[in-house]
Amino acid sequence: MKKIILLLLVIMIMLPVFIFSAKVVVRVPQDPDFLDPHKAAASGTEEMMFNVFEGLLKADSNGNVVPAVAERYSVSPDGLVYTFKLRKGIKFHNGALVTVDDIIYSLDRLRGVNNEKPLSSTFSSFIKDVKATDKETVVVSMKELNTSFITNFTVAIIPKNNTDPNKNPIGTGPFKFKEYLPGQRVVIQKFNDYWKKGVPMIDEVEFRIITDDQAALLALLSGEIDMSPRIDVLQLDLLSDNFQVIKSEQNMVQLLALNHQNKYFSDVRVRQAINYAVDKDEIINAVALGYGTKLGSNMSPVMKKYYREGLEDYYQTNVTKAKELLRQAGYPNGFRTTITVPSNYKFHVDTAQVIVEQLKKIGIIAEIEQVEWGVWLERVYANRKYESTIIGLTGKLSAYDILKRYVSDFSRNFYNYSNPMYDEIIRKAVKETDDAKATELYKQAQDILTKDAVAVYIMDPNFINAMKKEIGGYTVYPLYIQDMSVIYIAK
Amino acid sequence: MNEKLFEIKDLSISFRKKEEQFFAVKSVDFDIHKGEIVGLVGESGCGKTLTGLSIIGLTPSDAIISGQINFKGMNLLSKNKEERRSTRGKNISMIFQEPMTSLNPLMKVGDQIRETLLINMRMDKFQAKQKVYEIMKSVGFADVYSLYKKYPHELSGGMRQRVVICIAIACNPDLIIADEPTTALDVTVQAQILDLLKKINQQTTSSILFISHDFGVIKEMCSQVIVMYAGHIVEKSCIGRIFSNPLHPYTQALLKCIPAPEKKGNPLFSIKGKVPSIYDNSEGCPFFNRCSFALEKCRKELPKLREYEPEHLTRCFYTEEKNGKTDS
Amino acid sequence: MYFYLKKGFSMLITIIAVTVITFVSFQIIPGDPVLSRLGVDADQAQIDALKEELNLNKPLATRYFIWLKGVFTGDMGQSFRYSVPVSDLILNRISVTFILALISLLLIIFIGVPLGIISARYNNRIPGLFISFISQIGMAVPSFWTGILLMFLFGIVLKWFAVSGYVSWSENPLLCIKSLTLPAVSIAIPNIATVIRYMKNMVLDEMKKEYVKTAYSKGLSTSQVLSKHILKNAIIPVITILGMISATILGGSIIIEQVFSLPGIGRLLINAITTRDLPLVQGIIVYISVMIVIINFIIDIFYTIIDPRIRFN
Amino acid sequence: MKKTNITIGAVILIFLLAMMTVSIFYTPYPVTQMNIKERFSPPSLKHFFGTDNFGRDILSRVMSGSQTAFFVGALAVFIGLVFGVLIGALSGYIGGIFDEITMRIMDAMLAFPGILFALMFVAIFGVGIKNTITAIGIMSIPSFARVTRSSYLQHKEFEYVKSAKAKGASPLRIIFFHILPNVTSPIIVSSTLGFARAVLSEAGLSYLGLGVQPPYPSWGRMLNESQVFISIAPWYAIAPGIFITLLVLGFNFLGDGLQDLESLK
Repeated sequence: MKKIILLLLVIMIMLPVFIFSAKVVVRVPQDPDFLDPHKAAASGTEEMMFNVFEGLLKADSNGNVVPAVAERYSVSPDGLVYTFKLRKGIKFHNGALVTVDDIIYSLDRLRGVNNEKPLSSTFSSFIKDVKATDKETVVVSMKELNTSFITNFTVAIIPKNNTDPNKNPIGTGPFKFKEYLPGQRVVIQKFNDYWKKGVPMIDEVEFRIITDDQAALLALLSGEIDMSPRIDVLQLDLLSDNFQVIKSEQNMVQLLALNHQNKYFSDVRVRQAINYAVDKDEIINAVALGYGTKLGSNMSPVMKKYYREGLEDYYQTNVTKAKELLRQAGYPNGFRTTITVPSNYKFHVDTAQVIVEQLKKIGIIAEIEQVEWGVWLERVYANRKYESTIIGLTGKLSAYDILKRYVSDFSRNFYNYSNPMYDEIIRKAVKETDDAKATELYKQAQDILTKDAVAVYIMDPNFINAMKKEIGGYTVYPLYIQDMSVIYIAK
Repeated sequence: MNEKLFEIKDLSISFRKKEEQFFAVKSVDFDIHKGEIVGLVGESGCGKTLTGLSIIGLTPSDAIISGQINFKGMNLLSKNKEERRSTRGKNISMIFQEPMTSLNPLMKVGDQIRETLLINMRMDKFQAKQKVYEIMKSVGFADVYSLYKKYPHELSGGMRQRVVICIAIACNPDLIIADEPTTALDVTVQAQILDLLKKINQQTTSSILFISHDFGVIKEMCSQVIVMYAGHIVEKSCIGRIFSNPLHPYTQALLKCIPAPEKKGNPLFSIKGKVPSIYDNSEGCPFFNRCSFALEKCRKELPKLREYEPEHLTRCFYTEEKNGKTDS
Repeated sequence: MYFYLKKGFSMLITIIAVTVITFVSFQIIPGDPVLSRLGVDADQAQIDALKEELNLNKPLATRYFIWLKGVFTGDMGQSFRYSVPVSDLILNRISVTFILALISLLLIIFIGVPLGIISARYNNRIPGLFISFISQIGMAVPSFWTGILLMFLFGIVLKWFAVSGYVSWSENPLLCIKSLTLPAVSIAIPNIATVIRYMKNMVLDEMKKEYVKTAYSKGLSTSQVLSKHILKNAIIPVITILGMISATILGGSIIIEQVFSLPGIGRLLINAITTRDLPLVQGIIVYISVMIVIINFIIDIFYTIIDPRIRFN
Repeated sequence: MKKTNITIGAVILIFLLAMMTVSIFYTPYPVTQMNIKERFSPPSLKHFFGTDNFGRDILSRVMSGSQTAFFVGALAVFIGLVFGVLIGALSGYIGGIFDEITMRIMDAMLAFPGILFALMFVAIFGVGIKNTITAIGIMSIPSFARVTRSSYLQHKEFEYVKSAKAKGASPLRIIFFHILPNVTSPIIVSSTLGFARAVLSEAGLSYLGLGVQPPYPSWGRMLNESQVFISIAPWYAIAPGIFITLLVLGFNFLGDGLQDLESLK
């Protein structure tokens, strides 16, 4: 008799393990900066929390914005008033229904009302006011026209009564927050009352924080993790066949940025000479093993609508022409310069090593200076104290957000590029309500960047995601995010 | 004389240095009888300690030992390591000169005594402990129970030597080799230790090989005396005769060195020169260059050990001539 | 007792000195903690909000004293990078480094000491020479290289051990030890070599001592003399170098955690330095120094247990 | 036994020194020359130690890596030696409060894991060969200071010092002209062992990516880079490891040999 009871007990204990709880473990390279969506800025955080928070609108895999918390929306002819209809029956993770007050609270929190500090300067400078006309409609009026502002409505809507949005984040997304162990993992669970039915198809997602690429590979090989996005391309041939690899452009622009205030790089001929000297195909083969799309300007082909074709071969590699240009610019036997590179991005460090070899051919002796990420952000990105650098700019939904970086008065124009003509085109584009005209203006902007050789636009390094064979449904976004709601585990 | 316990025959101990052999002890013979206290005397470096160590089998590993050490008829030198080890502690034990360092500083003194019993006797820990208390009382310790738990550094030199003695007599061995047991102690304690040793010898049947450089101590303790010089036995005799009629010049010189009340006031006699080192292999009598009666003969030849009186032998040409024993 | 106070006090001064130096130096070095947290797309408003939150705008001196006051009340302030109390971060990571250090310390003692004795006993004979030769190599091999080779051999080729990842003690103690064996071995090897050499020399010294003769005269065999008498006396000087070794173990574990990507204090510190997370760096320094003081304290206690002479003076 | 240590040590070091000097003028392939087609080719006659992930010849990189190892080791030991001996001599000779304070600092530095100190130093003053050398140099000061102090304490009591004092020599003269020449042997021994430690620390720092930066080749960094490809190119990880061990072994043997000699004197 006793034995039977014992047996029963054992089975009871073992049971939960057998109920198949579909769980996927995804590797992420670093910790989230904030769980509070309005304070978070790091792309690494958006990559995870895209599954937890939703804005009035939401990005889809083609880079457009689609309704989410809002069921539908309309824009006034003069583009100054946005009206959003609240989706009926949509709930927060804590079960409470989403109300218009929550929407107003979220948007006001960002633009900073009644002398509270704003959390987003774009919101505070563009939005005049936000009010609810009735229980289901919210109207947002703008101070001035900005055709690309619509993409900002993807910002998260959070409940008004949440005392600590950073400690326990609550949103309306397909997954709800479960736990965060600093330096180790972020775990999110399926939200059963998600407004879009049939989604998500898995019960739990663990974002395991593994900073070291090599450790991530080993964890993948040993089966401890199921998916490793942005795997180091050189590790691909280490994967056996029970893994699948998904490759595609990721709307990232890797470029060799030249500081236009530097005495050499202020001369367009020097910049063009460098463009002729840098052999982008060799870099793509050496560093990305061919998994990269050559670029000509600061736009990736993923942005189909805005991408200007044919610019990638504007500067066919030509050493003699490059030397000729250098001679004209007054540096017949080249000069010395440094390439400052963030040490934690091996991809950019390797690219720098290849470029150093290529520049040697035209007499330019470039020295690599590796600096920590924090130092790069401060010295190069914020204070612009550098000669040349290599960085990858993550993709954005709107062409304006991508191209506004070169406008002379833009706070983060670390190239120190100022071209009134360029500024004029961008300003007109953002005011242009006719979509076709706006697209044409953005294309002209790309032409200027290429002809003026503002920088050396190398490639859109392919986004490579290695995962176990049985994981299905993965969709690539032109954004730095992992949409886990479409993932399922095939048996 | 009761039964002969030890018979040392032609014992030689040598060391090899760069293919040459150097003798520290040269063909030594003597006997130790049951219950007897034999004195082995000579200046330091004459091989007396080495002789003692060879009996108990603790000579340094590179020493080459020849000759016989017969203990109850069995030659210890022919025994293997294991058998030799079984005699140590049970049949032969040793007391060393330096009480300060001859006890393990990290072990209670009681335990160090008990260890001998546990190794050699079939006793469990408790029985052994009681025996240790007994032994400690027998050597004159008062509060043995608290003393048992004390560590060596908590005791005085004299008390530590008493502990070493307890260790030596624990299995009441046939022979206790005492290598200058009192040299490191001050005079008052010295006397107590000597009385203790005498008491032990009388109460138990253990005989003692008493090694010392001090004739005064030897006089008090021993019944037989052997004088060694540079590895040789130069004179052997019972206690009485050696003091009344010392034959060998070296023995005479040693006796003069003993400070005595009547010699008060005049300078102490000391022998000129120093003991020859083990590495000088010159033939002839080793005492030659320090001997005031040295003859030409002494330079080349080594005199033989001859008996001049019952149980009184010496090795000296001058004595031979003086007593007309000049057979070839 | 006075002896410990003096030692503890001097360690305290050094800790404070080190933290002052770090505090000041963190001001002058390049790299801004706020930027390194928020990244490239940070909005100026968010930067200002975070600066405010981390009260970076207060003058240097006040920030240091707030921190120092915090240390004594156990609140080490919030990490710039994780906005989580520094002590929580450290406490859940310190178990890895501590267990790792403990295992390697045990390995060092239980392999180093016996081998040291054996190499002393068979000095200048085959086993002795062999052990000293191996220990000579052991000292020369960089610990992270051993780590890589062990990981390759046992992890990838033979698949006996998990290649990376750490199972916490609370989840499953056995698996935890298993996941730390290879790292612990790679840290231990150079230190085992040192212990062997020290132990050998100490045993040889003790063998010349008088009390060994007394022991032999009692009829003890060589192995009995070694284990009952010489071991305890020879181990005392070895214990003192264990104090020094524990510092190298902590140092070694910083690199080994990188090789095996273990979530220990070492990696936390490296990340903290690269992201200019000042409170976290300070916190870790204090914890490591406290750990060292504790280890030295334990060693002193060990000392008094083994050597009664010290107990009395 | 005494002589063998020195000979083994000397032989290894001479071999490595020779390799190092050769590598200054000639390496089988230019150190930075990439050749993607020959990526990860195993050791062969063409590439004695095989090639790395950029197809660069590992033997040439290891050979030029020896320059960094020797260079960093020598300078670091030099810094440690100069300051260590100075501090050790002064505190040994003067004693008193000065001695008490410096020794407290030295003990604290010794108790603190060396790598941790170097890490902090490099983080504060930036990575690169200059700072790596200074960091490791400072780390080796305590061991020199200790050795010098103990020999000064000993020699202070000797006759020749008393007679020098009698001649009215100033303390500085005594320290440097009288005592120093007599205490060189323990210092030499600790500098050989110091060199070994310096090489190991440089390799450690470079492994963490904080030591010597490209274009200077470094064995530690090669090890770090090789670890990723260990399953497809294990030889990449083996070559630099062997050379670090060899160099450290050479110095350890030399150090032990000198120590035996010195204890004989």
